[in-house]
Amino acid sequence: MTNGFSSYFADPVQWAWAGVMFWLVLGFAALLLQGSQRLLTRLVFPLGALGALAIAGVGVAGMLLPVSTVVLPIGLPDLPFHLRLDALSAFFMVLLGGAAFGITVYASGYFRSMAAGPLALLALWYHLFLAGMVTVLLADDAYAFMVAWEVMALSSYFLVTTDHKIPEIRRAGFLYLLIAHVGAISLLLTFGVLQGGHGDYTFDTMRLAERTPFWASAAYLLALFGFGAKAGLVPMHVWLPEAHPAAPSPVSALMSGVMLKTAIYGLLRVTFDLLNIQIGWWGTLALALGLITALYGVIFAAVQSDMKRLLAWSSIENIGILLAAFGLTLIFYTDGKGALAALTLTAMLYHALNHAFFKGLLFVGTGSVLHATGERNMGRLGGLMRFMPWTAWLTLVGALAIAGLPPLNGFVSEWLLLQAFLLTPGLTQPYLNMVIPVAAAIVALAAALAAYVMVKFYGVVFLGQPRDPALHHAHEASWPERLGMLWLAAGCVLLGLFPTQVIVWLEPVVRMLTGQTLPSGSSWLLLTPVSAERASYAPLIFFAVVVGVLLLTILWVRRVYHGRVRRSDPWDCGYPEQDARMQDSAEGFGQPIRQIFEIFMRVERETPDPFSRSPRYHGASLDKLWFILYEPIARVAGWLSEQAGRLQHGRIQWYLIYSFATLIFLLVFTTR
Amino acid sequence: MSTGILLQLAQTLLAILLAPLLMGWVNQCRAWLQGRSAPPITQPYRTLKKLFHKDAVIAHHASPLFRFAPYMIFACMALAAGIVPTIANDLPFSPAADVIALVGIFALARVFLALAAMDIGSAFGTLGARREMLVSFLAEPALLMVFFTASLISQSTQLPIIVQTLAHREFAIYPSLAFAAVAFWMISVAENARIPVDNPSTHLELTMIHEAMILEYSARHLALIEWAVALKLFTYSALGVALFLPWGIAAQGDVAALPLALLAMVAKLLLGGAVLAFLETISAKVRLFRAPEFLGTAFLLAVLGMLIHFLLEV
Amino acid sequence: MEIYWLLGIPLTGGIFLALWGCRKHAPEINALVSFLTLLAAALLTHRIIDQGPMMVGAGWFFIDSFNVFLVALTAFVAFTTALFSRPYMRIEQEHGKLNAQRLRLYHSSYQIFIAAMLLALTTNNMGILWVAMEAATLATVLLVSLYRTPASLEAAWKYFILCGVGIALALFGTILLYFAAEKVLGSGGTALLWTHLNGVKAQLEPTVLSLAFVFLLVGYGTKVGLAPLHSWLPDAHAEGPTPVSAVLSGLLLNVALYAVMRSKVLVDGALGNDMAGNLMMGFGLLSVVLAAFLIKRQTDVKRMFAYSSIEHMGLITFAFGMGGAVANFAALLHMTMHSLTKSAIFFAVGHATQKAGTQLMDGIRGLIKTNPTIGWGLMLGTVAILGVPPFGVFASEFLIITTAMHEHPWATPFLLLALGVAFASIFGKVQPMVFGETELPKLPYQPALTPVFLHLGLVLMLGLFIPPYLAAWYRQAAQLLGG
Amino acid sequence: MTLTYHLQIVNLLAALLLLISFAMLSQRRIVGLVTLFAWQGAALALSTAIVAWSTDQHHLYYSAAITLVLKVVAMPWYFYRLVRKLDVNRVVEPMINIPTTMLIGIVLVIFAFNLALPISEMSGTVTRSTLGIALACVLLAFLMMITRSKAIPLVIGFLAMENGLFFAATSATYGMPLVVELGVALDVLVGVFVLGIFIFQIRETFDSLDLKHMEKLKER
Repeated sequence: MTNGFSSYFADPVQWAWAGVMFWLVLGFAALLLQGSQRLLTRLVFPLGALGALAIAGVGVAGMLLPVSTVVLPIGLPDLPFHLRLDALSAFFMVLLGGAAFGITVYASGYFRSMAAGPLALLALWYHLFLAGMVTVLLADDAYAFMVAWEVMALSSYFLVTTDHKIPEIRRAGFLYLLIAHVGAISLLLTFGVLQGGHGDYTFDTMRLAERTPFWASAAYLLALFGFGAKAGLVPMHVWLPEAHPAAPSPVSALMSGVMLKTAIYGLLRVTFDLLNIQIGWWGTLALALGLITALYGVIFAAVQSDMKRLLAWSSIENIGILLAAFGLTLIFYTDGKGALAALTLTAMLYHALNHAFFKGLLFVGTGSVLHATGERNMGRLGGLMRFMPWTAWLTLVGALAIAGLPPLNGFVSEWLLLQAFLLTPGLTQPYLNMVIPVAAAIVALAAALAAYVMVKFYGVVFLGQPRDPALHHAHEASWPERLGMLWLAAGCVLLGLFPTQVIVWLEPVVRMLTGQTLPSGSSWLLLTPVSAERASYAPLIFFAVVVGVLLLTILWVRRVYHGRVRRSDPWDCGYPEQDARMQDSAEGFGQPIRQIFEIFMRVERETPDPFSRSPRYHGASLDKLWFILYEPIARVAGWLSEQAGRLQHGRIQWYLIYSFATLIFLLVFTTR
Repeated sequence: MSTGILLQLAQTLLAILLAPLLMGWVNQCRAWLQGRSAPPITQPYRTLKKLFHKDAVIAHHASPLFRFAPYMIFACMALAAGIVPTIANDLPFSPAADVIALVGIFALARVFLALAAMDIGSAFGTLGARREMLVSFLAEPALLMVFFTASLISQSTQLPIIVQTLAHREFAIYPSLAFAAVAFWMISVAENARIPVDNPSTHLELTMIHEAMILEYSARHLALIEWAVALKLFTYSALGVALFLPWGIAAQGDVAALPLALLAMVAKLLLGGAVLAFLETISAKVRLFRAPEFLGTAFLLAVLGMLIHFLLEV
Repeated sequence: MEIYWLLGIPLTGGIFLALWGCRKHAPEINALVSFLTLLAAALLTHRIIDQGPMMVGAGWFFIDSFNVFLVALTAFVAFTTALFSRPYMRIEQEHGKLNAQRLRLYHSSYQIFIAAMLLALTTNNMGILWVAMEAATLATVLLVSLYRTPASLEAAWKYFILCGVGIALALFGTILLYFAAEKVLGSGGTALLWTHLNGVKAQLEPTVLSLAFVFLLVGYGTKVGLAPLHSWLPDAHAEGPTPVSAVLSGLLLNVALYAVMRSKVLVDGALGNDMAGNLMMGFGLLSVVLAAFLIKRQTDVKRMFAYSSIEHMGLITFAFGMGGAVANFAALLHMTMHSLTKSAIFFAVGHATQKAGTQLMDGIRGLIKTNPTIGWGLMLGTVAILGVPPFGVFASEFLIITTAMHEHPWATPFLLLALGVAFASIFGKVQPMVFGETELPKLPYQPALTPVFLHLGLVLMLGLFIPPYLAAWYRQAAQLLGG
Repeated sequence: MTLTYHLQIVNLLAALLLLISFAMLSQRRIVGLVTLFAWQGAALALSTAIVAWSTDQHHLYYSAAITLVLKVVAMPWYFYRLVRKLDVNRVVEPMINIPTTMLIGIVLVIFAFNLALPISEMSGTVTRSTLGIALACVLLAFLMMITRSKAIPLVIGFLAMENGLFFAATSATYGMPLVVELGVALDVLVGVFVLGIFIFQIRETFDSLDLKHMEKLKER
């Protein structure tokens, strides 16, 4: 308590910390409310949602107000927790709060079917998770950062393993925590490089420290590895498609929508804020990794048949796009093109914000489907649009947004990013000029494939005929769930329609990191990141015109058309016994992609022979990296431990020989 | 400004009204080339009229999305037609959406069509949707690359400015545009479901792509979609014209040049339609799994165009 | 004054229990004695914090902040272990694994063991230090072989021989130390007093001291369980009764390391180079890596955690080897955290194995279902020992690793590798024990889990907040060690 | 110049100790080992006494006495009893054959001398070269422990090592402080008792003293 209670709660950072404390208290209160399921769902989670809203509000304030810091009375003796709220943290807090509000409101409806005991525990971890993420954003010294970082990982692990009776889920959780921990150690090493020695771990001293390019690069690479492991960067991505689907849907939404962004935040923080120099090849590396990740993710998303797994892979794709944007920013920045760096960074932040909303929306949407049908495998879903229209239409918004279609938000960030790519001729290194158009092509390809994936996802799950008779009893989501989805969908639409305002609002962050801002748009309507004649986009007009034409057409058709409608069976190609199971399955929809990109996968297919009485088809496209990277590592470790095991031989004479040899060796070694 | 808005409306309406005519013209050329007696050039209008008078037949479990989609698609195409400069070059609306947005519009329409196709849940709709998306995920980035080449030359992604640069600056030869042009041709063939990727006049379920998607549509919905298809063809042609032979288009505020520009436009479109018909007649439809190769080539050509631009023109 | 209480109480307690220990209330007496010891330790600690380092009993005892903190820790863990062993050993007796005689032996040697450790910590005489260490070894040998099963006998035998040999080498080291000292301090009693040696360490003969340190390191290092001298440790920890495993892992290793550090201070002073530090870093790294890979192939839960003790001791030794204020601080912190956490884990494991009737991990499943408190105790303890915040073990690992990265980057790949492997192995084995389904019935009795959560609570607290006086205390100690 | 005589005698005894260590290394029978051990103790006690007399350090007399009682009388007697009781007095084949062991032993002795040389140079005591011998004895005993696979020889090796240490303590540095020596002696005593208990337990559990039965605890 450096500044006594009197001046507490004066700055935004202290409000933010108050929010964190509120969540912590709420979590432990939930533990006490074990008895009453009603209170948990109807009181605790709504309160948590309010907390999220408050955090978002604080973030908005923090973007405008000057940087504020506070030193907490907890932490290590020489190193109490330092918290700091600057524009960057504030932005990510808005992202977190905004998405978490919708998701938590949704959760308050989603968890009503859960027993009180486990639910109380879940509520504890849930709010710890939220608190941890906010603290990561606020931390201003390495220790606080790492503590928050690992609390986040640990609580999310316990959330992932909520349903720990199922071995696959246990395996997923284990893989998740393991990779998270290895990443965390590498972050420790990063801070070890960054620290000024003599145990001063505050970010302030790190900012001031001078470093040689070698050590700066070491820190950057370690950070890239550490944060990449958390963000699901190829090849550290293997945990993500396992862990995200395993968690309860709201948690999946939080993890995909928000938690991954904390890794992006960390990367920005270390690279642009803590490191005193940046080097060009860092950007190229990040760009390359990002593009690989994006393509890899979207390809695998296209061949999934489990809907949550599909979304998880698509998260990997989006992380890839974010990292590519990050790399491009770095390239521009180190090349002295501040303005272009600002543009790219804007695109990146914008995309991060968008992804939080639409990925959250999609995951909670699948959650409702899961509740209504108890089915995650798309091969047994279908036609849900007629049974749960709310979920269906709201999810449609998310699907269109993530597919990058105008006038929704996904398109805006992609548009900005492509604009940035178009500006690369300004660069000085010629080889980059050559390479980057190809990069743009890959981004475009990934975006187009995302559309493919989303058509598959939405079409198979919500459209067509129910592939399983049980689906006819699917029920609509409860009203808090709808409310949550509505919030997220509204976010997608508004972020899509008012980019100019959002970008102006983003300025402090961009200025803080790149020292420059975009030329402020000539009009509030027209989005002109560079200049009016260079490029412009006005989603509002766009939207207005589409709607206008739409209405005109409808009116006109009403006028000229009599409007008689007959219902009948669909065209069956002269083959009357067509039933719902003859629709294209999820595997079928992914098949062309699988055929084109087979090199990335190990395909396991089990096709029935034409005469079998009970024909069954099984197909899976597995991640090849797992087999060519991770299994060898495991094998080597196993071999090493076997060798180590031989030392523990069991015969005492051998042990005596060890001591003897050690003694002799040391004697020889020291007396020389 | 007011003239601008007038022009904008005029152009858009013109496009909407003339689009079926272009379709008819292409069909007629094809008929001639194949030695058939051609249907009248206004046949498409008749078809539309007929369709508008039929009763709509809709599958039992069609969802609202199915009935909503045709309007959406039509609206998107109208919007696209509004962006592409045909006769005049100053369109007050064009700042609202540049070439990237244009690609976005096409994608929007496509996604709605695919979703509508999957909505019925008959085996064919989904099949068509899948094939359509397969074609598009290669065609779309390729198209984007073509636009990038053009906009790298003209330092802008605004169509009017691109056209202005290409048409009214001093004449220069851009080798990159040659590649882009070939790529664009292949893309537009694919996007408009023409031979060799798809056959607009087939009704053999197993080979068709576009037709499979609209199999369930009838009457007004079908009419709107057909019209939208015609509009799409028109827009693509106009795009090709605007990008690769823009000369003769009226410059900003130059109202006097409009009639000439109109003539030039009509001439170019007639020519383009004839060429399209010719190429369709001499080539055969490829197997479906050749389509990705075809489009991959287009994609590579487009990227190559960009690289060429960096090599030779920077 | 307190010092005599501190040593006297457990000693008399031990003798008393040896004579009348077969009574019904022996466990309670045991706990009571430990509690009194704790009181004495508290008083002593209070005194030291007040008045700073001091000599007691004509210089026979020397207490500074370094050893007083270990004294407090030892007394505390000894007390909680006694609390834990009260129900635990009862149940063992009911299961017929022990009879009253053995229980008597257990209690008395437990107290004597504690007394020996406290003596080793507080004495000022390097010779007495050696004697006390040997005594502690002897006492624990009896404890390890308590069950008289072939396995426990074998373990105890190896323990005795290996540690006996090791400690003999340590004696040789002590003799060499004396040999070097008497030329400066003259022969007679004072020449082995650490305080005197510390006063004149600069004048001591370097060659002799380097030789002496080798012997002391190998000798006491055997008891610390540094690879490759660790071979006895997993057997002894796995086969003894669980309370004994807890105190062995939690306390005895610390005391041995304490002896090493006392010698290191002298040697550093005499040599003026960091030969000692380098040796310790080498041993530490080797232990960490070797232990990590050995953990991977364990099937017996206690054995696994024994190896994890080796790993952590290696980490601490490495940190001490690096030296410097931060590293020493971290090492001391890690000592504390490791003792508390590891003993807590052993408590939980003890109940789990008792319930499952086996120490094989395949036999232990779904603790969270059969007994949530044990399950969460084990899970949280494991998470803590693996160095996941907000638990205190992370605090010290944080300092150690970051310092290592800054001072000796070459070492960090090994640390990264070892910690990663250890995490994968331990967590991968513990998770199915805690989570998942099981057919095992619920626990018939209420386990004594207060110690577990007491320890974990402390570890959690120290991870987030270290009280100022405690911190000051650590700092003083770190400085004594040449920070 | 009487001192030199003492010096010579002590050196002689030191050589004797070394000789006995070698003998132990080569001794196959357990009883023989015990006898040799007793002789070693005797030599040790004698040398201690002489050092005490020559440099009149009185407390060394006590140490000498303790040594005499413990290592010449008590323990050998105890071991004889044990061997008779358990009837394990047969030929014990060491794991490495004798000649090899001897060779290694010689190498060790040379090593020990080289190690001790610089130190004994600076030694202020009358008996300067003994440190090397003590070290040699320790290492030889260690070697013997390594080569024997039975329980009792192992223990005797252990005690022989202790002898070496004690010799170093007395002759190289005129004895440690009395308290320490008492403590050491006490520990040795207790240790031997514990060992006795052990050996009985091992005997009754494995009904053999062959350590080959005690290799169950290992990584498999």
